[in-house]
Amino acid sequence: MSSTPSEHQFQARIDADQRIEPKDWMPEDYRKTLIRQMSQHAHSEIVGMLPEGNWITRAPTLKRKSILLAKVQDEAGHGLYLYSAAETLGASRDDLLADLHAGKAKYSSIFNYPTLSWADIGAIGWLVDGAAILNQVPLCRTSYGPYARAMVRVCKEESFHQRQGFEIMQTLCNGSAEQKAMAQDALNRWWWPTLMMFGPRDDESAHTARSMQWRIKRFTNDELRQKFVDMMVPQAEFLGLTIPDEALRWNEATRHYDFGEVDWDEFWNVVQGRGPCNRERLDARVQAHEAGAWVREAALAHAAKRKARQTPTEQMV
Amino acid sequence: MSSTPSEHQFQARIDADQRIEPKDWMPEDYRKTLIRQMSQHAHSEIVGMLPEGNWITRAPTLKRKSILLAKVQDEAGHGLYLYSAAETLGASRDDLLADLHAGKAKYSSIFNYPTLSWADIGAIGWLVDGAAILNQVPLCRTSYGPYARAMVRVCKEESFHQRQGFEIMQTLCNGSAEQKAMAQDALNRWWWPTLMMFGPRDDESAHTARSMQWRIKRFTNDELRQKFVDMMVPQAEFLGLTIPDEALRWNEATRHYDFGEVDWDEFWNVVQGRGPCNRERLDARVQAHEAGAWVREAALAHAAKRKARQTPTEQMV
Amino acid sequence: MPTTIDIPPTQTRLLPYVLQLADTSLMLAHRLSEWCGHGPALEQDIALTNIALDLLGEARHYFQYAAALEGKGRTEDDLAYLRTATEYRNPLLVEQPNGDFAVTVVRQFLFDTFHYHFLQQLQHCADPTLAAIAEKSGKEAAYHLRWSSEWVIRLGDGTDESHRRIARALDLLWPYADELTTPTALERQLHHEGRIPDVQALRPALRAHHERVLTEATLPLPQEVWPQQGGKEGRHSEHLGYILAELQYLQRTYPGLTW
Amino acid sequence: MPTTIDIPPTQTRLLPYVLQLADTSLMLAHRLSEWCGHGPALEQDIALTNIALDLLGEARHYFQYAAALEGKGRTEDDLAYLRTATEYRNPLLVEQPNGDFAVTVVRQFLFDTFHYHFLQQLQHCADPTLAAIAEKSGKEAAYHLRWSSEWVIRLGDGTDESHRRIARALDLLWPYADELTTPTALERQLHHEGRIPDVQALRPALRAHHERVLTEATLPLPQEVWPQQGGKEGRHSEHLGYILAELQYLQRTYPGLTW
Repeated sequence: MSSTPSEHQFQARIDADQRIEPKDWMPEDYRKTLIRQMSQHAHSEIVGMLPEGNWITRAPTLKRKSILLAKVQDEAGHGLYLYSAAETLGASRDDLLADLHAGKAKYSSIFNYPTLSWADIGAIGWLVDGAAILNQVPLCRTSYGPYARAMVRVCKEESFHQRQGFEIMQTLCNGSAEQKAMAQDALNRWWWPTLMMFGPRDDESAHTARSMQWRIKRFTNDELRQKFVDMMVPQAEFLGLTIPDEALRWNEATRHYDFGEVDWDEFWNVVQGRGPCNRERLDARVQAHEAGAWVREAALAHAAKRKARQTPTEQMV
Repeated sequence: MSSTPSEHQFQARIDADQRIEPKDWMPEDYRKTLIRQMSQHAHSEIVGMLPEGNWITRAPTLKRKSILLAKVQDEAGHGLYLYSAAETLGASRDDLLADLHAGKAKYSSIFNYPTLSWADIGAIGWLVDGAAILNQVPLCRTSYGPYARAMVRVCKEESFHQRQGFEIMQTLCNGSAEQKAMAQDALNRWWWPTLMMFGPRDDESAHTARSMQWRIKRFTNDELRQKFVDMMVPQAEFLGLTIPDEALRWNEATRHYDFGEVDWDEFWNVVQGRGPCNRERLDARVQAHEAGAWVREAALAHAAKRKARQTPTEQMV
Repeated sequence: MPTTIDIPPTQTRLLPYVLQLADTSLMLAHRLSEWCGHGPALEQDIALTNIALDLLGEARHYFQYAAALEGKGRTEDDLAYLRTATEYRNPLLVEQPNGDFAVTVVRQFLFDTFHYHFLQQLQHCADPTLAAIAEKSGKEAAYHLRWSSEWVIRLGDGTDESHRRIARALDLLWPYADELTTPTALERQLHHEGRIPDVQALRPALRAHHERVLTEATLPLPQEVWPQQGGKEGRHSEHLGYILAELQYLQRTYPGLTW
Repeated sequence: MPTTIDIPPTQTRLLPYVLQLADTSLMLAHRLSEWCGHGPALEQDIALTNIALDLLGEARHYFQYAAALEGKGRTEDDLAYLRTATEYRNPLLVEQPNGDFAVTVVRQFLFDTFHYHFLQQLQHCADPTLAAIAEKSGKEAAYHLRWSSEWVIRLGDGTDESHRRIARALDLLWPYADELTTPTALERQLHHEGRIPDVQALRPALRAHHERVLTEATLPLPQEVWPQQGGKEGRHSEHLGYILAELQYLQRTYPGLTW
């Protein structure tokens, strides 16, 4: 496919690792892909508040309650950054939310799993944030400026979250037999869904090639998944936990861990809306949005009233 | 005030302890008074389901859960009997409920107090049902037939409830120090409100004289209150609990217990809607009624559809 | 997911299975009891509480039997109140929230259709205690099934609003129906030993009843969906934790006391 | 109701009072944290969580001080998690449910107006620990008060619907406002000993702020009502029991462990 001079120039800038900013020319597909990816990322942050938010009222100590509350608040903040970044490309937050609430937009399907114990909070910080970091660190060098800068802020906070999650797991593994069993049970339930966070296998992944060409994506799904496993195995050993994968073993030749096959049936079912909590997550977001409509309307109405009361001079400020 | 021949005959029947039945002539005031009293009684049963219902999900054993669920169900049944009895006088349940939900109808204000511990469930059975029984047993011989018969059924179940409440208190008083303290705390909070169940002092009670003449009421407020105190003091002593009344003492001359003055400010405030739970109780009933409107409409619509589908012959059955 | 290794016949304990039956009836009774004082009318308040009381009674029989089977001197309350979420073995359906009355009716309908047919079979099982519980509870389940089936019809063929609500309820809860008739490894093993019915074999009868009732209710039979499972194996929804926080509060706060 | 007997000055312990302050901030923080993920927009989610975090931090300072005052080697968590309902000493206002956003805003407004002015006074109290906590938290309370006051105005002078909702919220919660500035016997005694501010003396300042904000919000100042009281003396509403069932669940289920 031949490219126009603009496209050619655009690709050259990408290849030179230059940043693309909001006012720069960009192919329409690039804009669309970025809006889709950034909004999915934003939606993920927002929906991701729910499984963890589920344990705030039951956090077992004041310190943990505080940390968890701050973590979930950070996620709200990440959502804000990312919606704002998407808006630099001409998207509107309202439209993006409307798509989410209508079930038309995706979000990371890891959040469609239930948090069933306090250990899940540790597992999410340790595994899910761990996986998210692997996805996001490369994005700190992604081609689109606002996205890269948002990612820098997100990654800083997320590595803090991951350490806290690991610390929860560590405390449980050093605790009573019941606490250790709780930690192992959480790992058993979150391990495979976390591996699914890296998406389908490379040979089944539609967007990858072009996203990599545009430096929206810097590593393939399988590359990241492998990196994640390699990182996690020693950490699990350190904790004294067993990763629920009988096929897991060190491969001396490749210097990586071989691991079992993801249950792709489960993957596609969850992605397509049939996971354990898909409906609950979406309903919670829709409910919050609808229940809050009168609040948002009131804020607008009040702001308009205020403006109308200003003198013409004041209004010009 | 001179009475008509009908009124004279009516009073004669009352005086002879004859039952008045739905089809009998009765003064309009008698009908109105009965509707008011029976509906208040019915409302009390229904609203009374709420403070006790508040502890069903937290009942500490399967047996207690079972007993409490059955008790609250009995109260619903009592409400049904009493609304039905009121309907024999031409009232409609819907109108009576509308008055309740609009805040125009009264119900026993004891139910405007919160249940704060499991011991409250014992205290309610022991004290509140005990007081209710004192009010209700005489009503088994009240002049209006349907009311009297409803009262017979209610009293039978209520004495069972009272024994269960006492048994809860007994178990707590024979339990740990914390359980005993829980029981004493419940008594401290429920004692005076229970005494308020008997209504204002006789010299401040508007309806009493005529209700007694019509044998709708057979003992005065103060008579019943005194009877209740006399009954409860030995029971509290048996339990090892202290009634929260410093003025309580046996009067050898009168052969009754002298007791302190009810806080009539609190009494009138609660009766007039300013008790701890008035709003919550009414809101719960209104909410249930409104949330259930579509169900009741559907039941009617379905019944009508069913009837319309019957053949003319079937419809005549 | 690691699969459960088959347990040799001589070692399959009935205890976890009896707990599964107990938890199932307990959780549904608990959910129903939340309606007390909040029903659409007194008559339904009373009906829901009747069903709750029946199921609670059934649960108590199972718990008492389980305590005996366990043989450690524990009571029905120790078992009902002192386990943690992963140790409860009720299917996901019965822990779902009450929602509106239509959701409650559909949850009941799906459960009753299974429960009635299941108890009809359990009455013939070799274990005399289970057979006796099944016989008694089976009579109650027949009434429950009639009640919930009538209400599905009443709401499905009532008003537009009731039809919409119950269609939504069916859509919401249908993914939880399958678990009732999907045997776990334990259930397969116990059936293989001839000790409990084959729940999967109940499917044709259940389907026939569903179809008959839903047709009369003018409701479409829901399409095949990816079934939600795991409750019978201790993998619950987020709802159970909150149920247990209330249910267990007094026993946890004041351990070892008499109430 | 039996009245509390005045305790001679040498024996008035600061501990129950510090627990009262701790419980107050904890309960409100807990209620606010329930909004997490459910706010009307991300900005309000973040704002409510900010306030919750501030209050939780303040509560932790009081709890840590209380544990030190108690001198039994107990921790902030022992005090926060292991008491029973009658032992908590927060006023009724802060345990009321979140309701809709208007109810949450009004609850916050009534609390912040008191809290800010109270902390301004508490900064000067003789106890250096309390004074230090009050100084730090007073800065936060100033922000909270600005936030809640602005929202009262925004909702009161927004749309018809928001006006209706916030008027209803005011009506609902006004009966709980008085308790904040009604000293208990303990508070009277401690003030008499010169150790804590006179909360009743805050009333004119509170009233002035209420009037200013409500006027700008086009809301009527609520009429005098029979005040609901008792929380500071351990007589709570029915809501607290449910809050504690969730709050305490893990500590009760797994006593004495580290998390």
